[in-house]
Amino acid sequence: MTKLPLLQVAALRKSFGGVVATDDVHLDVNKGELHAIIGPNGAGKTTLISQLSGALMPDKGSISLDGVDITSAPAYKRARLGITRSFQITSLVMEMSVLDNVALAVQARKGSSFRFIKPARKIAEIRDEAMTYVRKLGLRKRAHEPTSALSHGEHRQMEIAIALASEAELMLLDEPMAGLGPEESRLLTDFLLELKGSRSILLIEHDMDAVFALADRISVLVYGRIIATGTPDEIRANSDVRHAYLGEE
Amino acid sequence: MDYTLLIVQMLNGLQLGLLLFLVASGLTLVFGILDFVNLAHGSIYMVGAFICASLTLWLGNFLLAVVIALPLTGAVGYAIEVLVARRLYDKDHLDHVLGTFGLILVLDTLAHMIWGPAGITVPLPAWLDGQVEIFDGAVIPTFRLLIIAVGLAVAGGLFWLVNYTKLGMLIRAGASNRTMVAALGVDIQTLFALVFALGAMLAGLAGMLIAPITTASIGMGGQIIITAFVVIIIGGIGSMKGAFIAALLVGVIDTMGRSFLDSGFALFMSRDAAETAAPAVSAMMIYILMAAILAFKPQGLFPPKVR
Amino acid sequence: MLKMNKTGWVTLIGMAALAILPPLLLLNGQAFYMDLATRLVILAIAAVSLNLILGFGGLVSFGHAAFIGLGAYAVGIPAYHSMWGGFDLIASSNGLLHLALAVGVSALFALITGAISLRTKGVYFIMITMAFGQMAFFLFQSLEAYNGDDGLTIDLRSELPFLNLDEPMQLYALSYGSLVLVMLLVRMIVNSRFGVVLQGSKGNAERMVTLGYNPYVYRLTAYVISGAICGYAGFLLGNFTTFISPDMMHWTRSGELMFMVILGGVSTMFGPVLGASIFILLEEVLSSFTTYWHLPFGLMLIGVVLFIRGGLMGLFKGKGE
Amino acid sequence: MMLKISNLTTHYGPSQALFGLDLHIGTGEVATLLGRNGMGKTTTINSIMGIVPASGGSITFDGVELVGRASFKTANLGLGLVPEGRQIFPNLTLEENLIATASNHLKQDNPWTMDKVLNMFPSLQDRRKFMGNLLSGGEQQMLAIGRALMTNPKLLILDEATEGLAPLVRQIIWDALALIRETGTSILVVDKNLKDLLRLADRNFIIERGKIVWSGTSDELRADREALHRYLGV
Amino acid sequence: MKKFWGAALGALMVSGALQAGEVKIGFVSTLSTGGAVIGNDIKKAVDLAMEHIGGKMGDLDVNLMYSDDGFKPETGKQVTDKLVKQDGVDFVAGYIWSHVLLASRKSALDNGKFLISTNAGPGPVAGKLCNKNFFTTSWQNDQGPEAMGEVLNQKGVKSLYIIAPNYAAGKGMVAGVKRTFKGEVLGTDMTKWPTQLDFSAELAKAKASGAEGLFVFYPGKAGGAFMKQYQQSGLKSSLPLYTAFTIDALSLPKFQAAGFTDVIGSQFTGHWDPNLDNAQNKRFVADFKAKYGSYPSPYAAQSYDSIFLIKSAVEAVNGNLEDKDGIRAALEAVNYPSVRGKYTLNTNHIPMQPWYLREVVVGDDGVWTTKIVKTIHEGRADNYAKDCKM
Repeated sequence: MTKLPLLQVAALRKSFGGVVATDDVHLDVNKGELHAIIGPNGAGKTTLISQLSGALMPDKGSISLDGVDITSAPAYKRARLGITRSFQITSLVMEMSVLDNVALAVQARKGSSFRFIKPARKIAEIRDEAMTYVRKLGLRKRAHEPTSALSHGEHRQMEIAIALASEAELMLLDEPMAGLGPEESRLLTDFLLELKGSRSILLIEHDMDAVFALADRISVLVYGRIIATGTPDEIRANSDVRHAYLGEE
Repeated sequence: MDYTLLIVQMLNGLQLGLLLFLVASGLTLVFGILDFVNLAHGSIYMVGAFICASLTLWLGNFLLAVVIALPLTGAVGYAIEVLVARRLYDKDHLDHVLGTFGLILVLDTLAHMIWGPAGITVPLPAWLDGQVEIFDGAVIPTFRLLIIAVGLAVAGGLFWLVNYTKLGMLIRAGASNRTMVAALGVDIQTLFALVFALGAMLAGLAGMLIAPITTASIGMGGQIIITAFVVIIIGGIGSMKGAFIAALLVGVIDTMGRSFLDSGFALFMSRDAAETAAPAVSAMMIYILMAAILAFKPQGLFPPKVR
Repeated sequence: MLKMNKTGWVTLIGMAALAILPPLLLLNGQAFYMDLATRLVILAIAAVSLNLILGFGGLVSFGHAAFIGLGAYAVGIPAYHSMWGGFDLIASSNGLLHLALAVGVSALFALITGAISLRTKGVYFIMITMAFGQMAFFLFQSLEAYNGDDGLTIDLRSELPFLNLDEPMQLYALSYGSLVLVMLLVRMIVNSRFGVVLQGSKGNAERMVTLGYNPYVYRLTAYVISGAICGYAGFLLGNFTTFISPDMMHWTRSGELMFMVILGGVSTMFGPVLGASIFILLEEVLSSFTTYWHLPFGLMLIGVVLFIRGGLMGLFKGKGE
Repeated sequence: MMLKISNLTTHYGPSQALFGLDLHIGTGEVATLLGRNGMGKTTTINSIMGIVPASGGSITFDGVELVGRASFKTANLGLGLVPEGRQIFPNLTLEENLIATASNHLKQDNPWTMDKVLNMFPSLQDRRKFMGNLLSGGEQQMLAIGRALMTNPKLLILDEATEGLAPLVRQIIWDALALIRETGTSILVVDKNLKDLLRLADRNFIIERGKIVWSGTSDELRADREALHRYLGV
Repeated sequence: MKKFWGAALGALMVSGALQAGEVKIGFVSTLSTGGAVIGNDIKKAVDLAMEHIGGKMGDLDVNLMYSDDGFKPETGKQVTDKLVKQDGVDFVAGYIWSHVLLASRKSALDNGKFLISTNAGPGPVAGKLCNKNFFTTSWQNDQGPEAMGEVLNQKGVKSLYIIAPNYAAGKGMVAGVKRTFKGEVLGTDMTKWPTQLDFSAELAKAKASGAEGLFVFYPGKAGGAFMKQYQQSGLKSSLPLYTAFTIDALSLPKFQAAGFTDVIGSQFTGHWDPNLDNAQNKRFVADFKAKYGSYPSPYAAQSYDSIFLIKSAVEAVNGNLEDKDGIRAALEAVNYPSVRGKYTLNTNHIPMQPWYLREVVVGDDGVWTTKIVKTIHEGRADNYAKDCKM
């Protein structure tokens, strides 16, 4: 595994009114690394992801991707530069079919979408590729159903399929296991394990089993600050973490 | 510059602005807490004017008529809430616009059927029908001063209601998080209906106050509603303070445009051309203002903190 | 035999009826019904154009009537000058010039107002588009040169190659043909790569952004296309009525266009046409019964909003469509 | 039994979240609802409060059926909610947050007042005029508890009572809950800090995929290593 | 929808059949919106006229069809189209508003129908756009204010301020008074029509201008609103008011109900008055009052006249409605009993008739009405006749 940092975050700060959501966050994700962020609800994890993806602009600090400063780039530009995110609360185009949703991600990197003539659903190049991702996540049978008809678990799978289809270098996954049953969680964990190494992933997750099984490194976010970063074993052993997060005295 | 005229026109602008505020405050209240776009708000303004006008002719006393017409208009608002508006809250803004567009047609036609097309001229008691000389040469009708006074009083009253009463707190709380308000034991549906009725009363009051000046007439609602929307959009939807400031801004700008634009234009074009161009530009002025403000502040001057 | 679903059949039958019945009526000496059908078809074009952004883009434009007015004045002003002199630059009865002006000016107006309006969202967008519509309304209302709000009566129609618009049948043929073409055009756009991005942005703009699309430019493009088509409808309307007034741009007209789209069914191909048809016919039938026809009309509007989800086309939709 | 839930089912649209849940709390008792994220804890609470309509089963409170009852009517029977994420009214001051929804529908003796609440949480004293959104997480949580107490409930329901709070603040909350218990108010609490919870609780319920899979006293739970590991990952 | 067309087709076949022995008159007026104040008064007068002629013109039955223009030019044009194309009327009459008339005239005239305006008289239809089949029973818009300009000159008014609505008739009225008034016009305000009803800014400007007189034109309900505000602003002594078509039998009852005594004594110009002494007028006013309980307005009088004018033409050709030239000649002859007495038509079909100065008085029955103060002139051509090439 190479140790080149793909994403570098320095001194990131964001506050809402008087509440500081992220405070002086330093973080990096190496190429091919799976970096997990854990922390209690309200610690600022989603706010952090939103700042990385460009949905929120930080008050202070800097973000760079592959050495390019993207601190103030709009979200769609970051996506084109190679960052994609999945959402904690499922965020899909509910009116469209499963395949359409994934195809949109494929289409996004296949040249301009200012094409008005040819029906999008008849472009084999896009549809076939989208279908491979749909299949990969086990949604082959539901490919042509409207997204709104799918279950919560299937929606989570779609989120992953879309993240994959965008072929982004860096995937920001915000609680992909949320609301999944143990069986589904394990399937997803296995899938991510398989994926490991080929993509850089920043993972936010509550499911500790999954986190400790998957992560190369873990950062612990509490009260908007990163209190520790290290390998799973280091984190397990860290008394600060146990004290602040796992609730032990 | 004729300062007497300037001051008189400022007062006229203030009066128009405060009247707009009465209509806009109800609108922004209803939108702020119910997230409901009510195009028919102007029709309630008209209904208030008609009820008050009829009562004035019947009772022979304008002030008494206003006192009775206010709760009646509130009741009309309550009925509209229960019969139509309540069923629309869950739908999107597009449906609100269309549904209340239909409501305008219904209310205006009903008013036409009940009161006829002629409109009603509303007589004022003698002491309100005169003029007041504010200072040398600056004379304005007593009744317009009364409108200014009532407008300021209502603005103050609303400020007090929203900021210092329990109802006001509930209104603000409801605007930010209805579910939680209900979960803490407040009958949100009744609260909504009350707010709607209050909004109706405010619009009705505006109608009652304008009727002695312009007569109560069908179609008067359609004219004010768009201006009122411009006001709350400029002010930031849901913001009472924004509605107040924007209403005064629109009132003053509109009046000033009608007053001085022609002489202003006459400085660089012929008198005739100026007199032709001025009405055009003054009619568009508030829309230009609104577009300009939204271009820089897409949420209006005072966007509400929540939502 | 072509395999078609229910909505397909409704579309086919509806469009066939519009193709056959009005000419039949004209041949029977019922010129008025031909007029009615012409107005209907032209407004249907405007409704289809609105549906492109409202139905497929989720952009509730409350100022769309302005484009109709702009298109109509693009016919009226050159025609006026070619009749009464003055302003030689555009004085012309050349229909192709009128057409280019109608589409060009509408597109430009859409580009400028859209660029500002699309910065806002939700009810702000509804209201700012309405404000721009009202601005156009007041502008033309005060253009003394073109009779202000009295409107402009033009004594000639656009001169087009191969067509004589003074002939009701030919004008109808042009309008009907245009409607068919516009419907096909909108269908093509909606199904294209551009179209799926537009629809995706309606469904979930946040998601589209994370995929690397900038919804703003797609929406603006759609807004311009829609405005241009609507301006074209105005071009036809100006030629049809030969009377052009700022009233065509009043906010209530924009409301009526919206109603047509919703009544017929948003994001369907035939919905806006069906909505326009019902609207025009209802207006005609109700107003012939009573001066107070706005009362039942208003009640019906409320009823549609409350009870008919997805418009009338929704009634024909089978499961899974 | 003060609160009795039997065979409760709840759906979000087509997907089911609760699958026949049973739970009960006696007068004056403190009960916990434990389980991993996404198992249905918040859904259970929202179903009790009528925020999410239950699709089947029964919830009774002092014998009154709550299923199908409007949210505010349920609250007025004496259920006080401290919701997940606190949901303080951001545009109201701390004081206003307390006053706005205050009530005493059950005419309880010795009702909660603003002073009492502020005495219990002294750190709120000098924040009285602060807007809700300017308060820290801990202050918001204390305020949320105070706000619920001001409705003078017989049963206080806390969803994630101490989530994301610093240990010191947590302790204040636990102390306050103990104090509230003293007044005879029943409590249903959801939290992840097992140690503190178990000290407080009379009865514990573990939820797994929309069903109660384990229930018992704190001592029983402490002893049941397997349940702890299997359901709570501890 | 198919069903509708089918049904419509069937119905049309029946109604389309020629019905002999009938003269069809389409009457376009404003029956909805605030403009219906005038429209309803007109309808009353026309109904009364129909009663007076017993529903017959010569041997022919009269089939009178009212249409509502909704106070909008576009709607006016649409209903005119319908009357002409579907209902196949022989005469189109009515039209209160100049802009509605301008929008609609082509629909009627292009189809060879006779068009008789009973109120609107914008400049173009008297000049550039005059037509052999266009007639009016009223006047050309500018004529009332032209007469008022002369009154002002006679009174020695040296300076004037003008406020009028910004539409065709308003502009005509302003042009009219400016044409004959010899003093200085210190300012002109054109207000939004028909939406603006609050004139505070304009009144303040008028007062500040220091003019000796104020001329306004506000027909219908706007007139009432204006008068009310003029009174409230207390300008009566310092800035006397001169009006055209602002005070009439429609607004007076409202003023009386509201106890607005300031209006008594106001002067304005007109070509007709309920007190005019001729048999036709006496019958019209008496029956109108008896039937509807109010004085008729000038709008009513002109419209009442239109039915008798058409009747005279239909009888002149012995009911042969195909004889267009005969009908036209008869219309040009103005051979009918008008409530205003005898008058003639100019070459552009605009009446040449006396204009009077009128004043608001309390009638013998206690009802507020008007009387004639003096005759301003005995009949003149309008300003646009020279542009008319027929």
